[in-house]
Amino acid sequence: MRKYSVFAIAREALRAHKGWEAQWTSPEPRSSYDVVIVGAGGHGLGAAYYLAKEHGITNIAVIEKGWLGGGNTGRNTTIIRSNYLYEESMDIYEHSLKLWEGLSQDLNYNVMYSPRGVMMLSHNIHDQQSFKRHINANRLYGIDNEWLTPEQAKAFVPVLDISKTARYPINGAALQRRGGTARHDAVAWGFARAAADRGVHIIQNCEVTGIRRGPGGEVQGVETSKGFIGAKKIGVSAAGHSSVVMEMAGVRVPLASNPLQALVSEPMKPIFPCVVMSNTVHAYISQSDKGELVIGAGTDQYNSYSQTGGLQIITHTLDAICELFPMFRRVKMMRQWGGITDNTPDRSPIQGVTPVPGLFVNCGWGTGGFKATPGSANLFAHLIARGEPHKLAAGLTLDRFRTGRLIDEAAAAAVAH
Amino acid sequence: MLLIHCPYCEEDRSELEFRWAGEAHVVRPENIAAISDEEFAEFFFLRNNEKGLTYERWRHIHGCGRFFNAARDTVSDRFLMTYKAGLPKQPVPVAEKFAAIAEEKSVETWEQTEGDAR
Amino acid sequence: MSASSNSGAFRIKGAGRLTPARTARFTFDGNSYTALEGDTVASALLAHGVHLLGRSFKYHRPRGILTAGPEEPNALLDVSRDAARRQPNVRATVQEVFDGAKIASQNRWPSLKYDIGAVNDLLAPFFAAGFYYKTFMWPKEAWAKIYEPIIRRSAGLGVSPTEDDPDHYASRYVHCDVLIAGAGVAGLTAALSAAATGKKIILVDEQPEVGGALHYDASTTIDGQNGYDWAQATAVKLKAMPNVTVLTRTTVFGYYNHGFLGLVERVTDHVAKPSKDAPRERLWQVRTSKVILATGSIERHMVFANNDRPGIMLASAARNFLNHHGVTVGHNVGVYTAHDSAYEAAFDLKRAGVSIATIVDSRDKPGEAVLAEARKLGIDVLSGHAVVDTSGRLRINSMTVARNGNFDRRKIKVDALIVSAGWTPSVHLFSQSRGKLKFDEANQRFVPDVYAQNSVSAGACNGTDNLAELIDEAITAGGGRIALSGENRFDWTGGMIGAAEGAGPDHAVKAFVDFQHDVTAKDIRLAVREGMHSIEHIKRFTTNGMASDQGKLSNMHGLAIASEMLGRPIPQVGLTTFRAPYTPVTYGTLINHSRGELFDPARKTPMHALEEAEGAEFEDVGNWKRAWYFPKRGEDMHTSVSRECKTVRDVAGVFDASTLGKIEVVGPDAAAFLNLLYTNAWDTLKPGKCRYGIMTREDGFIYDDGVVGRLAEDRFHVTTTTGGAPRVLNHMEDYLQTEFPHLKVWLTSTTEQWAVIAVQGPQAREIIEPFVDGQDLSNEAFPHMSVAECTVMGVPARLFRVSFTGEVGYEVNVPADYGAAVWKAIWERAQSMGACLYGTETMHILRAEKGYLIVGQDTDGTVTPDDAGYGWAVSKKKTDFVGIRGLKRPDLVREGRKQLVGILTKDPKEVLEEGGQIVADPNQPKPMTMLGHVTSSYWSENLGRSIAIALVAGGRSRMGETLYVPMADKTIAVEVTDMVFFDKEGGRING
Amino acid sequence: MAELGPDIATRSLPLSGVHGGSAKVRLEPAQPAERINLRVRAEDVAALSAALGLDLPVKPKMSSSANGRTALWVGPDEWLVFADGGGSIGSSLTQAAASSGAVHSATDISHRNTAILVSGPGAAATLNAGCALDLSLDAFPIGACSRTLFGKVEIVLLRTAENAFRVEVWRSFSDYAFALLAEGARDAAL
Ligand SMILES: Cc1cc2nc3c(=O)[nH]c(=O)nc-3n(C[C@H](O)[C@H](O)[C@H](O)COP(=O)(O)OP(=O)(O)OC[C@H]3O[C@@H](n4cnc5c(N)ncnc54)[C@H](O)[C@@H]3O)c2cc1C
Ligand SMILES: NC(=O)c1ccc[n+]([C@@H]2O[C@H](COP(=O)([O-])OP(=O)(O)OC[C@H]3O[C@@H](n4cnc5c(N)ncnc54)[C@H](O)[C@@H]3O)[C@@H](O)[C@H]2O)c1
Ligand SMILES: Cc1cc2nc3c(=O)[nH]c(=O)nc-3n(C[C@H](O)[C@H](O)[C@H](O)COP(=O)(O)O)c2cc1C
Ligand SMILES: [Zn+2]
Repeated sequence: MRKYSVFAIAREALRAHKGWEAQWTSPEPRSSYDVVIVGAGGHGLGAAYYLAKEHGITNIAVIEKGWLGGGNTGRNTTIIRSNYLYEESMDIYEHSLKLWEGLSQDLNYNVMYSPRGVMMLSHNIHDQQSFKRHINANRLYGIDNEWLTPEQAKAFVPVLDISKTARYPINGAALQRRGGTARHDAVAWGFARAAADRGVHIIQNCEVTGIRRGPGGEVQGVETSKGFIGAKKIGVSAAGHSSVVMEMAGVRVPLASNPLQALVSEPMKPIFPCVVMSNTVHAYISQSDKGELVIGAGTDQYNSYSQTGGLQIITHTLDAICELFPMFRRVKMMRQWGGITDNTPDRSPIQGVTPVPGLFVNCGWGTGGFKATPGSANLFAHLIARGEPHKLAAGLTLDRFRTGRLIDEAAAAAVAH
Repeated sequence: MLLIHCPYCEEDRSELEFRWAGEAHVVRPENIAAISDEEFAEFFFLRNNEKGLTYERWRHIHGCGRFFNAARDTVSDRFLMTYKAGLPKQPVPVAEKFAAIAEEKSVETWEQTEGDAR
Repeated sequence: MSASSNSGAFRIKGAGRLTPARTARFTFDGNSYTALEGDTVASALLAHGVHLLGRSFKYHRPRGILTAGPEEPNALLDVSRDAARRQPNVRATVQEVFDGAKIASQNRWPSLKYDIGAVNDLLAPFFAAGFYYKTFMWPKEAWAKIYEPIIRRSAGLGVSPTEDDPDHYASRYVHCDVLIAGAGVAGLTAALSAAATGKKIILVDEQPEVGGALHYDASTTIDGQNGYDWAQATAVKLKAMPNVTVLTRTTVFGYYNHGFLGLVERVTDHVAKPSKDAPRERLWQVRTSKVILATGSIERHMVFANNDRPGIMLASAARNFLNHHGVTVGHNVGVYTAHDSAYEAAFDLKRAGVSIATIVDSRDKPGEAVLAEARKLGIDVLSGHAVVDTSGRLRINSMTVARNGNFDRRKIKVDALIVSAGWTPSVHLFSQSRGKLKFDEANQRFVPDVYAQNSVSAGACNGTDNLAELIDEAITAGGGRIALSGENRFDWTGGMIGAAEGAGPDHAVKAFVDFQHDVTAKDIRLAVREGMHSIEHIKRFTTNGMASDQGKLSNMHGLAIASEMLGRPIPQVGLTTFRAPYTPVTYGTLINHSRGELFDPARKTPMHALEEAEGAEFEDVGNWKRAWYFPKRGEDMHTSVSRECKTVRDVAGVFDASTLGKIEVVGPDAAAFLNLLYTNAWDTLKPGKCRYGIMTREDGFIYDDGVVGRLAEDRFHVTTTTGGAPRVLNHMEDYLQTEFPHLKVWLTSTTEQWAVIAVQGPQAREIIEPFVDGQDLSNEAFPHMSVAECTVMGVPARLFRVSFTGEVGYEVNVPADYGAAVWKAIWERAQSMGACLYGTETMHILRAEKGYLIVGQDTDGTVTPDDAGYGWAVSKKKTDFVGIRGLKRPDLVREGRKQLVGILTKDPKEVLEEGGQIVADPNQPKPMTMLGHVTSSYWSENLGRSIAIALVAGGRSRMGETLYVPMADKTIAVEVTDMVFFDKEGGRING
Repeated sequence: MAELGPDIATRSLPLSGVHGGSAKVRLEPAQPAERINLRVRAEDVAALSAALGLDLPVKPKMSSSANGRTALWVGPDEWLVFADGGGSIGSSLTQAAASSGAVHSATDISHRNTAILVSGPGAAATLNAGCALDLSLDAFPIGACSRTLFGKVEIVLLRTAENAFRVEVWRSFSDYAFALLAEGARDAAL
């Protein structure tokens, strides 16, 4: 595939950009593949890419019921960070963050990973205790995360209100400077293009409706809206619908699908330099390179597969945003939307083998799996290729719900995003 | 914001007054102390998470305070009925069921099935 | 034509509905202008011949006014009353002029006329859609350090407000039977019809007055009257009906689940001097049984080369400015259309004395009636022609015309060009309600098909063109029986979507599809070439439809161009999803009252004011404000807390414990119920006694804790943590109602019934004794862990002998209204005896000295009772309690779990950081293996050294071991110890 | 002990001294009242009614009053009962309930709650600033009551007249409730 570069653009500029080739193709499915991945989100496409790149498996189809990147990959607030608490989490998110740092070059696609810093606001002593627990754990693990005084926080984000009279005054903040954002669509497209370039078939508008199993219970392929497609191995990476797809193979996974909403403001000149999150008042916000404030709202309380949710969730979030940044009261919401996240009981993902031979699962990333995209995809590829988890993902198994060895980041009072 | 019929208040009320309380008809084993780890995991963690007709519990927490059950379509978010706690799983009225199925199809635009605006 | 008044040279005498005498003054980019009341900023500026209003996002192209409504993509301005009341990105076509308005253009530097950013226009060949994905990757660090900052600098249109918004916003919940969105002919008719049924109706329109298309459409007669006049008369009639509410300047911005809609009413933005009490905007949250959608349709522009110059606008907009505001958009106006409606604009202009350069119609066969009329009025019509280019730097001065398929071009001088590609039904709200559209092939438009909620569409939004049909449809929608007739002079035909002649597939010209984001036809084609075959990909790759107008004009054109490129019919390409809001809504409105003290209730105890008077500093615990410490003059936190700690142990201290959750558990099965909900046993507890209880969830992890007092056989007074109170009650209710409904027991929250004054310390008994009646306080009669109902200062009280400090302690519970008085009296006496007031910080330290745990600080959701050293509180005898099985799971009974232990720094002066991580070998490489973390850490004045509690893997088997807490700047050696640091024998509590 | 001041503690009310409203709405704290949260099973309702001297309403959203006492249906086995003039000490309501002899729970919440009276032609609109209930006279007639949400706090609402409501609210939420009512009242007067 033609390399993207400023020279290529210059050349194309001279001929009205008529020479660009398709970033990915839309092939007819073959009758069978070595690996079928269900779900063309960042995780699924990435897994296909790394299978091809690092494990030499290229006879792969990524099957997507809608359009690639149209799931949560295309509707998230793009916060990237790795300053989680538990070792299992630090392992995978830091692995991911390291991949983010070179992803544009690796894919030859500018995914606009922008390490502008992710700042989490502390409003009370409990927050402070929890953040310092994270900061110390991160430091001993080799992950950057630092404590800021309110004044330091304000210096970093000048629009922050640090007055003592605020309803929940800010008593400090944790800052991960390497944290930041990336361009969500570019991540899906970049992986799609690089995977397609290595021979991966991306089959869109094709819904997986069943998983066919052989006499020994092993997978044989998937039933789809375009017919049966054989597969030696199947990797399920169908965020939001993971339990629905897994059920097709008779595997129950502990998941709840909930709408999670987000919204953007009208575009404005840059005023907001990084990502700010507050757990106590429930808000997170950044400003995109186009100028909109990108704001993550909460999860609706009920299970749902509709990518929409209640207005009260939005207003609740905006309450908090305007309390932290009172000047934004006159800013306007331009669009709101929702995505379906699948959440595990301990809010940590599940990636591992399943009781069904040949069936692998990557799910439960809930409200926070965008940041994990390259890392999760990379380790999922390893899992599928080798049939056993990479050591960095070894703790994410399904079995933990039987043994009770949960990875409960939420219980440790962190936010998930 | 949903509109929910409370079977105790006998009235439709705003979702604001309610708290969702998980899947309905998950029975706490009588002999809970004696069940296996697998059975416990099943009881405590595994839920159906249906796409389509689901049975779930709600609490009218800022109203009459009662827990009750509901049948809802998780694709359209439409309630098919609600009924009091303690009653066994109720069959969905037939007419409602058809409406739900018809709706499930028409609502698919929200599931980004492209090129399907009819 | 001559300047008719100082309200603008382009104001036409006798035209329009505004009153010449009622003027208002405003400034635009520093120049002062006079407007008429009822002008929008757009009409007022046009009246003065000002067309250049802004610069586009990417190429900084000069832009003017394209529309006369909320769909405006170009004319976005900064409007302010004063420095704090400044609003960016205001649509000039919606904002009404008010006297004193200060208005400025955006996205230009140094000035609107000379904008440096316009070089981007020249560099446009490099800036094709999505170019940034292909470059800026080398060197690796440069993206974040160089490229992105440059890109960001050019982001955005308006400038964000920088001051706190002084305006306020209101909110109203309302219910009705029928909500009607839109008050054009269809909405008004539906309202008349629905109102006749006696139902409760709300009719909403976003414009200042009702009438919709009748604002411009001067050739419609209804009920024998001029349409606009009929509309106003109808509004008056509707408003007089008790069952009807008419809301104007109100936008239905969202149609959500189950008949719930969000409306925003603009209350004062058009008023020169708003009353202080009036909100700027009001949010209406409507729950309705039925919705009638009568939102009309939106005219589309034509897509051709350089179709974006100031002076080019929609035909209906020009007609609106003329017929409603009395303003002409030019003196020599060209028309480019594919639809009959633009002819009517030309006719009206012509009749008003404006010269019409020519009507260029891309169709070979325009509607016959309009052609005939054009001929009659002496207007040239070039059918089968196209406008293939325009010129004029800051304003159009000519259009280039060519016959379709022909290369001969002809320049025609114009000072304005009005365009129409036809009409797009406004199906936004219908789609938001999750309705499904179908494609009307004949008219090339999407119209409502399958409804997902109880709603119905009527009028132009339903694709109904014929007025008589429209009225019938609206009457039916309303459900009433009324008679009404109406007539349009012309029946419109025509329309096209996609790129027009000259901007077709082989042309590299800039033919704008989406103005605000500078998306051109060729950008869309490029996207398809690059493999973006889904309309959703095309949208995101080109950003078509993603600007603040959300594609109201551009979506259909974009779709058609994509469809042509893909060789797939339009319905198979599909539309992108319409989402709320219909037009942007301020956060201020969405949150309305939820700001400042109404953002989140700050809960205060009955003694709060007295504590404040004593100099208390407060901390937030959940919603509560709790006294944190009580510094005396000159004391910092450390000295204050050290003093408090010592005083409590030496004399006594008084502490406000009111925020602790309290639940009254009453009924014959109360003990049986608590047996199931707590890990310990309750039937053995005698009335008059208390016990510390631990609550787990089914999973066996500690959920909450607290002291439970048994007041009578069938009555328990349960306490919970401050933050845990609501969820514990919910958890209990859940089990009571759904798992154990056979139990005769009831729960009532009494947290706020009681003010709780804790008095702790060696002198505690002496302090409270004189106030207490009806209970002997001696150790024998009222030992540690007793509870009694008695009177305190003459009021009924519940007295607990409990201690969270390890000292003799009492918790005096009095009915909350008496809390302040009793507190005051006790404190006066305590103070005279040398006691102190203490806050939560001292409470935390004193309990840590005794090794008492705080749920939520020393435990998180992963700690079992045994981990916490409270294995004794888990009954071995009970056959059931919530958590009994979860506790036995493999990982919960495994060796080496993290356990709570005490840790002491080798250097007694060193105070550990809470959250510090503990390792066995501080010299190991990263990532280190961590054994646990410090959960609580304090300076203990009583012990003269620091103390800490930590969760440590295998902690209880490590007694005496040296471990390390590596910090950023040093490594601190610690020793694992018992958790009780003070009064290990525990004698003081019984003193 | 004379130096301790009065033997009997004086009472301070949560909203003492506040007042507010607008041209169309009057807001005032209600007099202190005695209140219980009453819980009884259906079979014992009659006994409690007799003991309290008023018919406990058994239909949702209904209230009843007699002998200076008012009972609000809050849930199928739950009533909020209040009696005016609860300034005195001791709970006549719990005692009366106890005299029924039936199994029940009567818990004193006289001080947990406080009440705000909202009256005037804009009363319903004032409440609808933060309350999602349909307060039209059809849906919420005189005597109707319900536990519900007002902004971010829970209240029990009772309509005492066409243009008058009683808002029962937990004391620590009463400042919030009053302030939000004041905002609503200001808007309702426009
Ligand atoms: C509003 C919102 C905000 C968020 N904010 C953040 C954030 O700031 N930071 C962060 O790290 N994470 C965030 N997340 C979470 C993050 O978006 C997800 O965890 C992540 O994108 C999941 O990626 P994925 O590739 O696994 O899933 P997806 O991108 O959802 O891909 C799954 C794909 O599977 C397809 N699929 C499903 N069923 C089938 C089937 N039967 N057949 C074929 N295909 C199927 C779907 O159509 C979908 O395209 C947010 C999520 C949302 C909704
Ligand atoms: N001459 C012809 O052949 C012909 C053909 C088609 C239409 N028309 C004319 O077009 C008109 C169609 O009437 P109609 O009533 O269907 O449409 P309309 O455009 O007259 O009215 C729609 C109204 O809805 C309002 N609106 C739209 N979205 C809204 C929202 N979200 N919130 C609040 N208000 C909103 C608009 O402000 C407008 O006033 C008629 O006057 C008809 O004569 C004429
Ligand atoms: C980070 C981010 C930024 C976005 N910015 C915009 C924007 O500027 N304009 C816009 O219309 N939508 C924006 N969107 C929202 C998308 O238009 C769309 O709503 C979202 O991808 C969900 O898809 P759907 O609404 O088609 O279901 C943004 C989405 C994300 C995730
Ligand atoms: Zn109810």
